[in-house]
Amino acid sequence: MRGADVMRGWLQPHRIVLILIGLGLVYVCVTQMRWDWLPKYAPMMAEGLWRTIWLLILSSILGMALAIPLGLAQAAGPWYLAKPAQVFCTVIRGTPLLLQIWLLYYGLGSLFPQYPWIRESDLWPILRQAWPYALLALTLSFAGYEGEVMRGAFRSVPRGQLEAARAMGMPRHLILWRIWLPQAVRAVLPTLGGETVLQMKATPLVATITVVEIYAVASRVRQDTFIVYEPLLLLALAYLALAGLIVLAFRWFENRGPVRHRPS
Amino acid sequence: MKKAMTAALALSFGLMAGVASAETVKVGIAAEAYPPFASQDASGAWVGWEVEMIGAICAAGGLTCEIVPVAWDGIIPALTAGQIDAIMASMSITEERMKTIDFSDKYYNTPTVVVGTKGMEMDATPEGLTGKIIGVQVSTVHQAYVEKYFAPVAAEVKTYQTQDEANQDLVAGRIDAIQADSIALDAFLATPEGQACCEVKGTVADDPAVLGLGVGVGLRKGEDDLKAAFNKGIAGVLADGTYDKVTAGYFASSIYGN
Amino acid sequence: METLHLLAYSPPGWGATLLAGLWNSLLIAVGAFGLGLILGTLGAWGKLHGGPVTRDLLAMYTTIVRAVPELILILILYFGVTDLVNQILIALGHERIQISGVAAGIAVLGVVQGAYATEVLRGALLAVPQGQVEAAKAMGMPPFLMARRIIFPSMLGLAMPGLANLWLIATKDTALLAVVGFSELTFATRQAASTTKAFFTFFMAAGVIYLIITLLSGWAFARIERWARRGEPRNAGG
Amino acid sequence: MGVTVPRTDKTAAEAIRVEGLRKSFGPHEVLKGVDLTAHEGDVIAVIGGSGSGKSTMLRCINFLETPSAGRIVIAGEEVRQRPDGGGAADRRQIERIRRSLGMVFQSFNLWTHKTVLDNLIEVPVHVLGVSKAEAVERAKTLLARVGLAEKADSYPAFLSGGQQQRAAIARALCIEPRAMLFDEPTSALDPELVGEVLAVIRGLAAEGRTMILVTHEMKFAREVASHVIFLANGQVEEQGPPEQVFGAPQSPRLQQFLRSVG
Repeated sequence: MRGADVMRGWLQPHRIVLILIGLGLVYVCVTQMRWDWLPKYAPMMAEGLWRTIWLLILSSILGMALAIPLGLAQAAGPWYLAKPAQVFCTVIRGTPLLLQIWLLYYGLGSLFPQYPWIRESDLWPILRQAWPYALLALTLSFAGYEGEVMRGAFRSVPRGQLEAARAMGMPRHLILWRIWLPQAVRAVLPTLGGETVLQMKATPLVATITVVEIYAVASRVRQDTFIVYEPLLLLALAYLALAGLIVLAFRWFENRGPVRHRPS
Repeated sequence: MKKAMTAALALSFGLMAGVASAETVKVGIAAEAYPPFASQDASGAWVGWEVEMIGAICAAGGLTCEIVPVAWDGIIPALTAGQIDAIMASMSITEERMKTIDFSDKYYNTPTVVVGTKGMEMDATPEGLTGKIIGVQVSTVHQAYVEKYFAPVAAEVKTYQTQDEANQDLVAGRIDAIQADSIALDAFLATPEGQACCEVKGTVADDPAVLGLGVGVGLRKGEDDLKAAFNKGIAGVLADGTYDKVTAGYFASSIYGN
Repeated sequence: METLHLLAYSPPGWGATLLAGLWNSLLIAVGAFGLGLILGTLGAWGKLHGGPVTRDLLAMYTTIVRAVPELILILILYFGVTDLVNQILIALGHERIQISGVAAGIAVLGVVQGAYATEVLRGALLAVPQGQVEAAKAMGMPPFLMARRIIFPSMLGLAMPGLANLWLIATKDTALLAVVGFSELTFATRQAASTTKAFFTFFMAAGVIYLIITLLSGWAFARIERWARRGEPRNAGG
Repeated sequence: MGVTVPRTDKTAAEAIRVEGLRKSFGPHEVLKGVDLTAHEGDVIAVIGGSGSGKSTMLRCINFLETPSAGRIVIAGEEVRQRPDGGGAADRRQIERIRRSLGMVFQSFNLWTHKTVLDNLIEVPVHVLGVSKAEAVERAKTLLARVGLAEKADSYPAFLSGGQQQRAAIARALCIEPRAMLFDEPTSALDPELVGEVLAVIRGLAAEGRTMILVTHEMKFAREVASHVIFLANGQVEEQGPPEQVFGAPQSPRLQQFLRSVG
């Protein structure tokens, strides 16, 4: 569907009614609810949104970088690599992220007093902040889920293609780099957008360890002003927009890749 | 399938309709531990000065009370939404909160102190806390106070869901100082961790507009009968000596304040 | 570790408290999963056979719920729905009702589960070979009987991996209720950890409990799937 | 359009009558007015190239496809249709009529989650209200007849294509239909498995069962049919007794078709 077709699809009578109802609801929300707090907190919200975005991007990229060796180890590695990778993925996927975050932040934190040298090390200015733990927890979580996905992707590449490369005398690392990995990555690309949306949905949990991202700012508004629904609604809208952007970005990215001819 | 749906609906309504009899007052306390006022022991039972005081005040006010733990972060919305009928969670009576909810008379009032890492140069003034990282529990009078007086000069103000978490980060060394109620911090300083790491740096200058007029029972606006009953209960426990008896079990001197 | 005795069943050990939290978690997970299945069945049916308005509304439901973090939905529904129910009751001249934490948790997570279940079941319904349905139709089976005896059993095997995943999400999402102060396993763990300062011991213990649930349910779902697919030749698993 | 075939017993009651059947998929009209009458005991073979509409015609008889226009009369009872052409008007009527027609599909369509025996007793027990013992006994007799007695407890996927199709025929027989509809029953089979299925159908024809058989097996059609209909372009191009249709085809289309299938 393109252009006029899209418009016609959208402008069926019931859609128009639904859109009008939606606009009515928006109007009621804007006029009947309290938004007077917005100017005061808008800069904080923008800052929080930015923190959410970079946490999401950085943890997704780092997590994916970790997921590739995790998937490869499980798909083709010797048992002493495959087994730990499998255990890692199982543990990450089998426990709540909230618990992992708290374990990293408060669990590790409770060790600091016992080992005073930690506080004297050069890393202390970073270790004393909250965001490294948030980033670490989100990265490990993404790596755990995507490691499992990559395992399937590596296995899905037809054996024959790898045999063809071997038969032509390609060295192992070259086969991995030029044949296996590109195909595995291409196989996961269509699902990666959805996985990134899931990762985005996990980011507000880091607010529980004092990282001030957008969810924390909205909570702050609620706590300061006792206005409950307005900040939450705005927050939901922000995440919806972010999810939409992620999906669009991946679609654009996918369309730019080589054209694939899939059966049926 | 139809049968299964009916059963599920009946079940969910059954659960929801744990309709409390009209006389039972749901007293909300913060679900997060706030020793020595309210915390859970190993068996999951709620203990502490405030928990005992809830029982005493309700008895003296002729109320049947039930304790309901609610996240501190959402305790006022929980009250206005009707999930609870009263808040007794060391909540200070402030102008800001009075806009949304009502309060009974105060039932305790204690000074506010700053506790910091041992050996670190500081006091409880803006000058003394310049360049420091300060931790404070979220949506408390202490947060409001720190934001007003210390935030402009501090390196950073971090907010925590619970006082315990702020204490924990002070022990871990991630923050330099915390500001809170003196009683709560005394209890923390009495623990081995607190003793090892930290000390009282001073009492902050009072600002009743921010720090409030003591701790009262939070109530929905317009529920004057309930308010009267709580006031009667508070007056009752003060008059008949119950208040002092309970307090003696926890503290060296009265915490009613002036 | 010298703090292991804190895990003992009776005080000073916190074992009983943790198990009570676990019980709450499981109760909510089971309830939410069940509610999600009901909503998902209705949703999938509506998406496939409903009118244009139903389909649009369902599309909005699944899109919004799957794009907004569960934590925010929990807060909105936890405060909002309770408030709404009570306002309606008061407007109708009834008393306020108390919505228990368990009921609210089930309702909230069930709505989230319902959105995902809608997609899982819709996909499975679409994947049921048309011939299976036609054969039943050609023999004059009434629709409801056909749904129960032919369509549902043949979609079960197809839906199983998705449903297993949903169940695991349900068990782990119960941890989010800790943020609204509901005493499930993660919250009980934090309570115990902050009181005793044995953070590592308790978080590790909770992790192990969650892991056991995951592994056990993985095993159970694999068995159910094998049973549901008993009619299919064993093609290499995976 | 009278059917005048020596082997057809015109005095027998009408089993199936199709009148002016039309069917469109979107702008594409697949059937452009087809008439067909089957009397009790008739074996009507429907032949034609792919896309000629023969399967669609068969599926319209029991309303697996909704006709765009035309009447369907089964044993003297007309299927009531919705005035807007949206299908059968009375769900109970069409369900009852479907139960009098045993349909055999090209791709067998056995229910994969049930054993062969359970496939056979499903409708008798759960729709017709036959006692389970009685249904099992009857199913076993039918399975023995199609040579699958020992496969009763197997799941369909573990059977060969020929065995699956024989089981599917037995399943259709289980509801004791007045007539059988075969939709290319052998075209999904490997060549060496075709014979066993045709043998079963041949046996049914010999019993004097009423059947409509859409098929590609010309030799078989010539052998068992009492009447042959050649469909082309959604219309009946030529029809008559098998000797006439195969032996002396009149229309150039039929001549070309018979040459091509050789």
